[in-house]
Amino acid sequence: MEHELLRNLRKKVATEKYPFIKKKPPEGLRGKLIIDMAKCIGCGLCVFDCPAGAIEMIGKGTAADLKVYLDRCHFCGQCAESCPSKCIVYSTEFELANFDKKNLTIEFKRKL
Amino acid sequence: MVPAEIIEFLSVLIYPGFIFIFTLAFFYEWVDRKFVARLQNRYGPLYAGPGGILQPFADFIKLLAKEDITPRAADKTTFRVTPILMLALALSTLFFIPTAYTTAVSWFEGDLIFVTFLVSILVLITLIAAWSSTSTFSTVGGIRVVLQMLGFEIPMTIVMVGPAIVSKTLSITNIALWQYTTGHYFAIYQPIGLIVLIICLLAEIKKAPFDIPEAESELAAGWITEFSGRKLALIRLTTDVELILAGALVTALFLGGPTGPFGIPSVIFFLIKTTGVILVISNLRALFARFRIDQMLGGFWKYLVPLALLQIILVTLGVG
Amino acid sequence: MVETKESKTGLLERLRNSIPQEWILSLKAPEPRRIFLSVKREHFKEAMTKMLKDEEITHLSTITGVDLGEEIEVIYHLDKSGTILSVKTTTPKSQPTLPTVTDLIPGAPLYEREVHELLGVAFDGHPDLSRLVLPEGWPPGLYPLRREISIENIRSALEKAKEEKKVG
Amino acid sequence: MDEERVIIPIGPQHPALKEPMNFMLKVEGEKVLEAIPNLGYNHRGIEKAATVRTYIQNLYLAERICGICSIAHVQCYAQGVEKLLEMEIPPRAQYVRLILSELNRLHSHLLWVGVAAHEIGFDTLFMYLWRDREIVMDTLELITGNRVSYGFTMLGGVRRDISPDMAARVKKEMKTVRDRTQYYKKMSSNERSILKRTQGVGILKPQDALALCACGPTLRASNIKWDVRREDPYLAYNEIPFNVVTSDGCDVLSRMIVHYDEVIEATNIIEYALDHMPSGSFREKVTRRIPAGEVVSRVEAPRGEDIHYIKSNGTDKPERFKVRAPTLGNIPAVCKMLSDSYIADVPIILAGIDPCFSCTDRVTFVKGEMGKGWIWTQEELRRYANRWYQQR
Amino acid sequence: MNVVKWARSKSPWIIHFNTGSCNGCDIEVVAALTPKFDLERFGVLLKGSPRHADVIVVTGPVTNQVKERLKRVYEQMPSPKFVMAIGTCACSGGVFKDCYNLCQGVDKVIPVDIYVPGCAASPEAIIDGAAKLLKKISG
Ligand code: SF4
Ligand code: SF4
Ligand code: SF4
Ligand code: SF4
Ligand code: SF4
Ligand code: SF4
Ligand code: SF4
Ligand code: SF4
Repeated sequence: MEHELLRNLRKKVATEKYPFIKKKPPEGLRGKLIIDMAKCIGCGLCVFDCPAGAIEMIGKGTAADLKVYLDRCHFCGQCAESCPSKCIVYSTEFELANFDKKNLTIEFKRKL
Repeated sequence: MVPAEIIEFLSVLIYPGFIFIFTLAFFYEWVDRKFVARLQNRYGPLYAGPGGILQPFADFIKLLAKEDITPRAADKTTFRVTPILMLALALSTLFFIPTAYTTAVSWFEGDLIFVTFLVSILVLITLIAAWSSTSTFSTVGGIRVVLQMLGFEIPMTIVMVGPAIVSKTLSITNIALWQYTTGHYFAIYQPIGLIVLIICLLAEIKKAPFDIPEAESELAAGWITEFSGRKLALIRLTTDVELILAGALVTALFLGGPTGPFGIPSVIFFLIKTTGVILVISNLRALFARFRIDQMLGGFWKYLVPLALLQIILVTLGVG
Repeated sequence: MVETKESKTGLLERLRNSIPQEWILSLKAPEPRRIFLSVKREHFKEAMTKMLKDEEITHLSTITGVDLGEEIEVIYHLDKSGTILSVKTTTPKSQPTLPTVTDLIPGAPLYEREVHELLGVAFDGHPDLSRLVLPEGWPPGLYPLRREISIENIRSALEKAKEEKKVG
Repeated sequence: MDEERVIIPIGPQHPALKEPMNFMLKVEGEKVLEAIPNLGYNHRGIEKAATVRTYIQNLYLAERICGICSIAHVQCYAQGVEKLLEMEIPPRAQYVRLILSELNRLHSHLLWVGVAAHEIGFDTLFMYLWRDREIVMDTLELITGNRVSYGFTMLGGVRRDISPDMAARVKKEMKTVRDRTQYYKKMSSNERSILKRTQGVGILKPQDALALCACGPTLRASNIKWDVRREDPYLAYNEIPFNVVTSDGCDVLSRMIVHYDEVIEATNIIEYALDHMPSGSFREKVTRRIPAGEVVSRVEAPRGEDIHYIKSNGTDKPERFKVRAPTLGNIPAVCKMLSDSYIADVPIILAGIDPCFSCTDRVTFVKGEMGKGWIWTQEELRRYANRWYQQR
Repeated sequence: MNVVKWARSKSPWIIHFNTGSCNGCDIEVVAALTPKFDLERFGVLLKGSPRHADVIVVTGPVTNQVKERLKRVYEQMPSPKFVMAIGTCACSGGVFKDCYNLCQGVDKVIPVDIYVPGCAASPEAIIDGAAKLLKKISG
């Protein structure tokens, strides 16, 4: 064991200097989600399947806006799976810490 | 000319008095934490000052500025007084061990015995402090402190006598000086004594693998569980001063104290030697799993006491 | 009534021979290594004792309680060399009681307490059916896994219990 | 209760237990006379909630029964639902799931040994183990995109495939993990201060282990060769050669050794599976409505047998979803180990069953008096219970 | 006064409290302390006693059973004290939204200073949250 200690003393430190040096997030990391409202057909399947009730639909059908509560979202990816028009994608943005819960709600509005 | 009283006063206050010791205490805590972190393949404190060197200082200031809660059930006076008393005791013990100069701030023939006595008192005050907070964790922790003392006190006292016998003095300062003048360093002549002393001191300052009284995984924080704010700051400072105490004691008794050749200021030698001792202590801390109190007691009586006695026998036979 | 897909251990065959027909409501093996045996409540303890002894079964995986509406079904999932033998029996919901199996299986008390707490089945002879998973101050007689209890019911009952505590 | 005895509350925010749970220890000196655990702190009511959600939503709920063996729970659930559908998932999906399960076991076991090291005050070993565990976490992140809750297992298959690039990297990492584990195993079985704290501590005799229905590594460390992967094979476990590791020490040290050996075994399984992966699709479409029926499904989670019971009534929501997670199965066993131990051994004994109370959250009490071993007979239990209530 | 602020932001001692989480966030909090991420860089020490802690790190959706304990631990901490809600569960209850035995998020029980969503909040996300909080403390 002493041998191992001394070996580690000589070795480079295993620590990554996050947040000062950031490494590239892995492909497929599910961070904050982004909805492309241009493609959304307002079918509501994402709302229906979300296990955490993190998506809310305001309005109906093709005119509906979507609201995502990041403080409820578990980043499970089911909404992207369910969406028939594949308009939900995940960014790799995971540094979402916030002092105020309100800032964790994002709205996706249709451009008129 | 500055009057002698003022020099005396300054020496108590600044160098080699309080300020010097406190700075040193923080420095050694940093050395300890940093070295252990490094052994564990990580950085340890990094952003408080260069390389995190101000970390212990930041901890101290933060604790001073925090709310200081006295639990309702606690014995208020004792609870309040004991941390101060402990720090005072640790500091005054240090005054009998040579640090910055080749002689201690205060010394007399027999201070070796006095120092062991002070160390025991320190332990007893810990028990009182633990008792006064009346929480069960503290109480069990406090009892463990005393049990632990039963383990380390005897072998520690015995090995400390070793150097005294050879150098024919009971003063720590003189023992250190004797080694320097004769060139007989006890680290070489009484290695068993050195090892036993370091192990005992490890138990005295309650560092792993003998951090049984503070065992985090079974007793929250042991006897210090209920202390917060300023009191906790003082307790932590005491712990750090004890770390110096351990380093200084080993240095004085076995490494010739703050002495060395070439007319370089003695404090440099002191720093080098104690840092060495502290690195050894940190290394041991990282090397072992915590012992159980019964294993610790059993081990000390089964191995360390005989070893200490063996050392003394060797010394009296003239081998040391 | 009896299907055979279970093979390896021949457990199904042996059960069919060793347990009297009149105790059994159904016995089937819908897939390999799964046997469902439904026994009448009156003969449940006897059947259990006999099976455990004959087959030298020691492992009880868990006990499931299911609210069937009029009755509560209790399922004991036993393991015999990799085959899960699920022994079912029912008890009327109006007064659900069953004999305990803690005397046969030392590992069973927890599972019985859980069923007791979540569905209100009393186990005769169980040493201690006190609170297990639900918080202190849970309204007595509120069994969360019963069908008629919805999540809203539970929430409002909890609110009420809290208020009563405050007043009292 | 006897006033002279000190009572130490352990948990739920106690550092020894990363999970919310509460133990009252009745102690005399340094000896534990009795431990009264209370596990209800984590009861979330998942079983009820599952009945008002669709099968798809429950997939994620099952994953979140526990974050450490998330793969095990979700596998157990998905496997059950697929049986109700009477479908076989594609062979490639089976292999991918199997690899994931084993990676899950790897990280969970390394995690546990690390925690055990921490409990005996050996933080350096804890740091090393967790450092090397990050290798496994990185591979998991590589394959699934996330570190803990993977959202990877879907009804009918898996979400993504393992590409040859990934496979090559995983294989490389497995070698490192195996080498490191072999080193730690050697070190742990030689290091005196570890032996002192683990050898002969928390004894669970084979007959007790069987009688108290223990499972997983706890059972195997009591020298009982029983593993769901072998007894009741699922996925492709019957196509892959592997050993069921046992150890006959019946103490915490054996549990440690079993964990190390299972890590080594798991790396072999992963390598073998990567080499023998069938080609083809990795996912099939599944209907939302599940045919009526009932199914008992079980898997070998890192901590032992995990068993789910699902009853469907033909709609898109289950009628009953029952979970028995491995830790619950081991609680009677840990109670047995705890009585008549030292306070200092409590954390390591508790940790010894690799507890995770988030899926367990149930309560029990232990009894045991100093100087006497105890047998869990019904008579004794009853006597104990009566006394307890009289004294209150 | 500035020295005090500086000291506070350099020495956040944490106590970890699991309020019924799935353990996912807990292991990530622990992972954040280990060599790869090493929160001690920031002066973070994990403490066993609430009396010693400055920041309480809460994971999990707060079960009814644990509610009172959480309040008590919070009260035992000497001020100034801060609360970090780690993981989506601690932020809002998330996937356990209709489980009957929960009070849906830490902020229903004690005031939360910073929310760190994620399932599980990865060690990086936790460090990010901690860094943001420390920045706020130092003013
Ligand atoms: S299309 Fe599918 S999701 Fe939509 S209502 Fe029909 S069954 Fe439900
Ligand atoms: S990722 Fe999962 S939890 Fe988040 S919005 Fe989509 S479905 Fe809901
Ligand atoms: S599932 Fe896709 S298309 Fe349908 S509402 Fe959601 S985002 Fe729009
Ligand atoms: S450690 Fe925590 S739970 Fe235990 S007594 Fe102290 S404050 Fe209470
Ligand atoms: S014990 Fe656990 S799995 Fe069972 S209902 Fe409660 S939370 Fe769900
Ligand atoms: S057994 Fe533990 S780690 Fe696994 S799902 Fe349950 S709580 Fe989580
Ligand atoms: S024992 Fe339960 S909670 Fe623990 S890892 Fe296994 S399944 Fe998860
Ligand atoms: S946020 Fe996710 S990982 Fe964290 S406790 Fe909740 S379910 Fe578990």
